[in-house]
Amino acid sequence: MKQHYSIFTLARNAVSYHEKWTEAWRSPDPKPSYDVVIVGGGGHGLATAYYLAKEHGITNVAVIEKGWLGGGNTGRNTTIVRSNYLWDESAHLYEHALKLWEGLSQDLNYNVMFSQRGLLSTAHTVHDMQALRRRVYAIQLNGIDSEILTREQVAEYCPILDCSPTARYPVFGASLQRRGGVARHDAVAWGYARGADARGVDIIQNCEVTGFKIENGKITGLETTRGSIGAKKVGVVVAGHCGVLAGMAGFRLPIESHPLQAMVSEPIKPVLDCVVMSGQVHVYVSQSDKGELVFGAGIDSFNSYSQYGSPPVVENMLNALTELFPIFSRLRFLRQWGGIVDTCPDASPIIGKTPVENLFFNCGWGTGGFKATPGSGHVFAHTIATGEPHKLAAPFALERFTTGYLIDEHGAAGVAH
Amino acid sequence: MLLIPCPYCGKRDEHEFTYAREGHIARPTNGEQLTDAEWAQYLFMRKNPKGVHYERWMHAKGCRRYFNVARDTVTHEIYAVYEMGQPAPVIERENGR
Amino acid sequence: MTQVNRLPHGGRVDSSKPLRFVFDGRPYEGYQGDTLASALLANGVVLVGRSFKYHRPRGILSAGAEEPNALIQLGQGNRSEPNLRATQIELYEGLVAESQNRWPSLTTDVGAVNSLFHRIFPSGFYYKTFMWPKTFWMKYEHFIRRMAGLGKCPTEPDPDRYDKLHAHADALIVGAGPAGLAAALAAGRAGARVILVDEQQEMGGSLLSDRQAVIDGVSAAQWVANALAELRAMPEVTLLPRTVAFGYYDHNLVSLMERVTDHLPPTSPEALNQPRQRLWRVRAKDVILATGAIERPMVYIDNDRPGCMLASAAQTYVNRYGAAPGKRAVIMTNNDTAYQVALDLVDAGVSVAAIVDARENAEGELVATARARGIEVLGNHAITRVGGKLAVREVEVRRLTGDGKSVSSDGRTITCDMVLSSGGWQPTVHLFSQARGKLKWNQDILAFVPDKLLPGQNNHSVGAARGAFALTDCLVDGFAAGTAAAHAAGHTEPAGSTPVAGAEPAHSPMREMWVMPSGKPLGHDGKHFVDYQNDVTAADVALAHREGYRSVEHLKRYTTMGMATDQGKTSNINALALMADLRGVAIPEVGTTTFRPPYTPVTIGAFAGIDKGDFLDPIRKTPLHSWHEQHGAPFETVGQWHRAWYYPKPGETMHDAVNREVKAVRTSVGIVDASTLGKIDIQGPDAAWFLNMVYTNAWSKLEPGRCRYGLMLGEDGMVMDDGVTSRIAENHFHMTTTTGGAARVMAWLEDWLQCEWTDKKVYLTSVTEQWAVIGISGPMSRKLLSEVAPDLPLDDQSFPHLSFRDGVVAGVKCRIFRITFTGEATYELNMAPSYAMHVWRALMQAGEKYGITPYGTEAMHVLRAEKGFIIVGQETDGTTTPQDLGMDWIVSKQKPDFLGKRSLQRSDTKRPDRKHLIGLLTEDPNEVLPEGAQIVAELKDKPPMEMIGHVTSSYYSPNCGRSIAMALVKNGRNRMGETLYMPYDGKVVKAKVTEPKFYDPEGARING
Amino acid sequence: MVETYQRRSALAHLGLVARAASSSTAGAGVIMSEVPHRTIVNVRGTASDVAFSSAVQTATGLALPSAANTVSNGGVWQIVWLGPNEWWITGPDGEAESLIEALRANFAGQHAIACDVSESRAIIALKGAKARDVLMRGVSLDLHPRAFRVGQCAQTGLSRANVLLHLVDDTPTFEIYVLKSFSDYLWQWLEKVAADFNLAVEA
Ligand SMILES: Cc1cc2nc3c(=O)[nH]c(=O)nc-3n(C[C@H](O)[C@H](O)[C@H](O)COP(=O)(O)OP(=O)(O)OC[C@H]3O[C@@H](n4cnc5c(N)ncnc54)[C@H](O)[C@@H]3O)c2cc1C
Ligand SMILES: NC(=O)c1ccc[n+]([C@@H]2O[C@H](COP(=O)([O-])OP(=O)(O)OC[C@H]3O[C@@H](n4cnc5c(N)ncnc54)[C@H](O)[C@@H]3O)[C@@H](O)[C@H]2O)c1
Ligand SMILES: Cc1cc2nc3c(=O)[nH]c(=O)nc-3n(C[C@H](O)[C@H](O)[C@H](O)COP(=O)(O)O)c2cc1C
Ligand SMILES: [Zn+2]
Repeated sequence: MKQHYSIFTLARNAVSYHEKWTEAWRSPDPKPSYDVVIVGGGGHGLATAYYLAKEHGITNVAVIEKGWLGGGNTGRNTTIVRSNYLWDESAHLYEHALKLWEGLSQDLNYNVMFSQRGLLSTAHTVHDMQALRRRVYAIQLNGIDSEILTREQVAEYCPILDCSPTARYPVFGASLQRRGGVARHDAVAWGYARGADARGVDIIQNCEVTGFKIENGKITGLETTRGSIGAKKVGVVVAGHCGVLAGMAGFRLPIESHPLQAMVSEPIKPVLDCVVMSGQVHVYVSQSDKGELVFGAGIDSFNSYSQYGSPPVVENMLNALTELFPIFSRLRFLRQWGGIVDTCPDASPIIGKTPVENLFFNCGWGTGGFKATPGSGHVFAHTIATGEPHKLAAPFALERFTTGYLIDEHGAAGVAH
Repeated sequence: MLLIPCPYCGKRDEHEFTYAREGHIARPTNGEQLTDAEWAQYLFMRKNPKGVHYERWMHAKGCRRYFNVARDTVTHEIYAVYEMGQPAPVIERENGR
Repeated sequence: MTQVNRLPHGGRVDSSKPLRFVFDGRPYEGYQGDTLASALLANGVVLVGRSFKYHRPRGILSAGAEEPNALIQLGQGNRSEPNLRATQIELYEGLVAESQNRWPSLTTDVGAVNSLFHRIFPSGFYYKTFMWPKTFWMKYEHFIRRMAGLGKCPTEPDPDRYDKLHAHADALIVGAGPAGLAAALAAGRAGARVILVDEQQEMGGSLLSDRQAVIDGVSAAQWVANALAELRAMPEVTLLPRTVAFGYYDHNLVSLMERVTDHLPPTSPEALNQPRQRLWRVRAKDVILATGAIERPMVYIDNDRPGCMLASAAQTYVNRYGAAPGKRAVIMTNNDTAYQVALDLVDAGVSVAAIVDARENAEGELVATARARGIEVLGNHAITRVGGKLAVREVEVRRLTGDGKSVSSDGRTITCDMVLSSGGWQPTVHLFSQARGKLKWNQDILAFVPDKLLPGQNNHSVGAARGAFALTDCLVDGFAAGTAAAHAAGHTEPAGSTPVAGAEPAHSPMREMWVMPSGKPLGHDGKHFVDYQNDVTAADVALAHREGYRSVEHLKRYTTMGMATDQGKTSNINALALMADLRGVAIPEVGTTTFRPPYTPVTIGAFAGIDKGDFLDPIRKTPLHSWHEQHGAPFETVGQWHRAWYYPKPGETMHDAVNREVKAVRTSVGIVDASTLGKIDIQGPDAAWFLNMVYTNAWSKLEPGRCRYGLMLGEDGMVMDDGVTSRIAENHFHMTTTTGGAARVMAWLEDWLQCEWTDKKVYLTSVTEQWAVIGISGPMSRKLLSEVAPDLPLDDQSFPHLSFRDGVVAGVKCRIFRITFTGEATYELNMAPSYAMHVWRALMQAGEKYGITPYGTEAMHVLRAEKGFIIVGQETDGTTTPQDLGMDWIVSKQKPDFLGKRSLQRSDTKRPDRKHLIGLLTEDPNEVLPEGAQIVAELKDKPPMEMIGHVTSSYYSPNCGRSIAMALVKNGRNRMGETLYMPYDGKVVKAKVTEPKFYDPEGARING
Repeated sequence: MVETYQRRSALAHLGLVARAASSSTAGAGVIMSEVPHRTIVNVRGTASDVAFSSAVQTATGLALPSAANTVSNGGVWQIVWLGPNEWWITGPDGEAESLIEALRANFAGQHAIACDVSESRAIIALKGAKARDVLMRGVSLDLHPRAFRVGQCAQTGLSRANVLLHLVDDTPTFEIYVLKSFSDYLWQWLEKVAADFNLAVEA
């Protein structure tokens, strides 16, 4: 049984100089075979394993991670969580996730520091404002919280934002989702890992999947850098690398991998209490609990698996940042980095079956999948366990690229986030 | 920031170019005879390789010509640039990089 | 108190130039050439800050960029800046600085209670608590947030300006120590273009703190002066002191940040006349990394007490700044370099109580010299206690056991006011690693050194940066690299010979020792700090290991080690070595965390440079822009264009003005600036074939002189753009596109021609700006035109709708298109932009008697909506097919192929019940729906409700005398007459579905 | 009737003539002016096709520039290299129509075109000892005199506008061709940068 985390156990362990804590998850060697193998130890993969065990009682499960847990996009995103998406399909899926976020720390007994501090999305042209209204009205009719703020209300809500009407792109107004916010990204991976491990899931790090064993169109196992592993079902959740894994399985995806960059400032005392996103003046920013400002840039145009992007993308973003927040000009940035995002033509994810039987993919979250982590894992676990898509996942099947039923969220995803 | 050798203008900074996606995808001339799934292959499905990528760029701020580039998607090393219509060169890479 | 610790001689500061400054409200004096840190030390100030988490009192650890402790809020008001390192702040007259993260004062800091509870705040404690009650996190968080953070953000916009530029070099040399200077001399003499940068105020690197070295027969200081003088005289060499190379990106692009005026009083005229900082983006053929090495502190108990310092830093303060960091030092080391420090201190009159050497047999040339100078050397010893809270008072030392894991039970106390430590040197491989070079472990120097370059990058690490610590090696390395870089760039003038260093003492081997045992288990009593700034201790590393956070990346993120503003320059190696030890693996197996830009934090404002306000994004202006401006028009942003939105008369609201403009067009004549429309000249024998492929309708039969409306689809079948295209001649067309789509369409067309249809003979030229466009529209437009273009026959036979003619209007050659976006008789006059103002004025003058009315984009939108004409991007959103828009008529059934055709046949795109464009008439004719309002068929008393579409366009139509709207609605064409509901902003509006044509549905008005 | 006939250059609204009158070029590091009207004809064809190149030569008296990024000139015309099958022929104002006519006649039977773009560009001349310092702030090309020589041209980005740069002489004088809609922005931007280098305006 796992040690329980609480202020009491902390105090108790303090007496023994914290020498009695045990590992949050084991590091077992891979077994010869599993009922389900999840490829990819990011938030989505770990959540999938967690819900497989918790909701479906499937515990003979391994999560195979080529590096360290949470080292993919889960560990490098700007942690914005919200559910204000335009189309019904997305709104339902992301709202499902948001509801899970709201109880996640307690469910996992791991504080993921989910902070519902409010998310402001600014509009800077007449056209922007129309698009924003369309989205807010749709979200509201889906029963999800969202409001429209006028310029004056924006200025009041976030006083350090430059709302002067003479700006090059003046703020016309904004949408606000009060339940939106940020979470501590690493804790999400670790919390799920600990929870899954406690339910018997084997978490295997430093193990790269190098191939699939497919017989008669059906998956039977995988090749890894630590040997072959048998599997009745395989769920692949590798974000930017999904194209590589699809290639191993003999098919292609409508996905390209691009670098997406983010950065942090030096830590300062609190100045920004909400999350701000602007599509026109391209930037999104929040302040973490440690005090650094976290800001995100856009994707680089070219395909890359490098986690390194181009400086102009960052330069433009910093330029935009000082425009929206003139008081940030003298602050300094501390670190910049990149992630590899899996972008889909309609800016929506792909969840479900593949041409190979019992091989499932969950990918295409691109620039915005962190917020979906619990929901994605939850519906994907259902999909794998039952072999049929969860009803919230059904519209996101790979199929849609054949029929043309795309779920175009470029508007909602206007800025990477 | 990449330094891309435009086959016409010479080496220029990446910001002068527009990335124009995977290269060598011919448009089917018999679209009507293809199934929806086959058509989707052309429309959406991409190689997205880790390693050498044969891709197109357009020198947007320069000569406005499209051309092909063979580039490593991990190191960003550019192996070759070649004009539209030329076949993709085979890139030999050291130690399986 | 005046400079109690200022040494009587030595140092490079200018004692003839005293400078006054204020720290935490108290006045002090330092000298020109001081840093804030050296000046504080000279004044005997050792307590300068509080740590992040435990609020431990902290002093100055280093003398450079690696400083983790001495973080300062510099300056005041809108020029205030948080988190600057005192070790990098150059002193200037009137400088005002404050310590951070303490309240109410540095000596009595309430936050230090954290220190009392430190036992329940180990690494990662917040993941384990603050979860109950569930709703309380936001309250806990509020508290946690206040506690966190360091300095303060200014509350006013930045008054300073910044500069940025691009530069090119044959060799960019980073670091102006012996290696960098030698490289610059070699490359510069050979004739290469060289940029030499150093982040310090003075060039010379470690030589500035070196009193022993001799190069080319002169003292190090003299050699530096000579080298700089020679370099300054070379026209192709650029010297950039105060400039940090902070980022190394793909294909040898290096970013530099130059501090132009930070060393000057901020409001002095000299500072105000220049940009504050300058961002350089350098594309270098070769980059020579001569970035030196950073000393590691030793991890001993309570090694963070003010007075604990890096050995080399003390040497720098004494030798370079003439400031003693204290009166009596104990030195702790595992290598020889600290011995030279001891000798220099003693030379300067600072006493060295003992050298505590972890090595079992500390022997060799330097050890012998130290002993000979009367310095006590305690071999095989460790520091096991540091006495004093706000400043070091004494230390206890004990003998190490054979394995180095524990100490003898008895100790000895030594009185001292500083503890100087040296745990060895880590080459400054940051830029090499940022360039994605691979490191390897060198067991001799216990450090990572550069190994393999990433292909596509070209750089050379020289001197201490590659682990070559002997001065001779630095000079040889640098000179060779400089020569090679110059040669590679084709510069081969003779460069003389390599500078020669005098004899140097040989160094004895180091002892590998990552944590100093104190006799008690780690963390039980006292703290062994690894990462000073983020308060990470050796016990925290052990906890991370115990809990399974064993990858170096997990270690980093769980403990926050290396994530502070210093990015772990002094701590990372110690931490990962500790982890290696715990895991029982070799250090390289643990590896380093990823080195990322920037090397040291850089100012955000400098990235904007001057590109602020209107320079953020160009505003594209039409040739008539100034007229619109003079006539009071607000502008609508369309892409980068500013288009006149409406022309309010005094006292008019927007609504009034737009109504007036709309009515004028229907009753008389309006005039509009349509210059922003995209225009493409298409020529070649395959031009008609090409149009057949890119538009949905047929073009072969269009006669020269005629125009036709076309719809362009993406390959996915979705509407992408529209516009009117005219046939100028058999093989010559003039295409127009939407304003916003112009660039996209041009690239799209070029893409197909250049990449796919390479055998087709068609050339495209963008002529958007070759032609200014003035539209005159309304029943009087023909009459008006006939007056200004008397020679042009305008009757419907000679000049029918959907045709164009060349003619002279108001003396200006024009091409006139008879096409309409308002439903009224309309002439679009195209002319050279330089004549546009003339023609516009002529039309205004001639039209005065008809009440000619300039109208803006808003009226234009209303007018076209009255007619049910679509706007791409408003009625469409990338998911709309021609059929959805009810524009089946424009999709050719005969053409074998066109872009997008096949996609229209997919099962979802050909569904009959997709969203259709329909009209909506609200029940209350005065109710104007908001664009974007969502539509439901079955109203519920609260959400969720099923939405069946949304309002795409909505206006008050003065001509219909009511509001009108268009909408995309599921199965809309089969809902004519149905009542639908728009719930928004707390109300529900009812509207009836109609055809999306509200005015003159038969199109009778086209001929005026 | 209509007020007097008036032609306006792209930057006429900035009142440069008046400003020039009140500014002195003596000791200026940078001198900026507008080159108001110039004929620019876009020509496309196959460089290697002798029929094409001689068609251009007959009309202009000039050979197509053989090297990329160069300008050939002599007499009234200059030919500016834009790309592998694209050039601008530039010359005195008002000659576009006749030139195009001549070219079209010579092009008969070939796939080659000429298209007037004279009116689409504004031209800003930037000269003086500090001209390169100004341009470096917006151009990522290497403008060092050894790398970018007199007679060279390049299409590139200058800050946020696309331009064609032509180094006309070693004063140095750069001619900057820019779409008219961006000319107001570009002029202001250059002026702002040049303020640090002692700017003068010339008519
Ligand atoms: C800079 C940046 C900012 C972002 N900001 C936001 C934001 O604000 N809000 C938001 O909602 N989303 C954001 N995102 C997107 C979000 O981070 C991702 O969508 C999400 O984290 C994806 O999670 P994942 O678990 O699917 O992928 P990952 O966390 O990337 O996990 C995939 C894992 O698969 C592993 N893997 C790959 N190949 C193999 C193999 N062959 N064998 C074994 N394992 C393999 C990888 O090592 C990796 O650990 C951002 C992304 C980036 C890069
Ligand atoms: N163990 C030893 O004996 C030992 C260890 C270290 C150094 N040294 C001595 O130090 C000297 C090393 O010479 P060197 O030339 O290699 O290094 P150096 O330390 O003399 O010079 C390096 C310079 O690079 C600058 N720098 C570092 N990173 C920078 C960046 N990103 N941007 C701008 N500037 C940057 C520093 O400010 C410094 O001035 C030799 O004299 C050597 O003997 C000896
Ligand atoms: C939300 C967030 C906050 C971060 N805060 C810090 C920080 O305070 N200090 C720091 O050094 N890095 C910070 N990072 C960046 C990480 O150090 C690291 O760069 C990032 O996770 C990508 O990993 P990599 O650089 O190892 O490739 C942060 C990252 C994220 C996603
Ligand atoms: Zn080019």
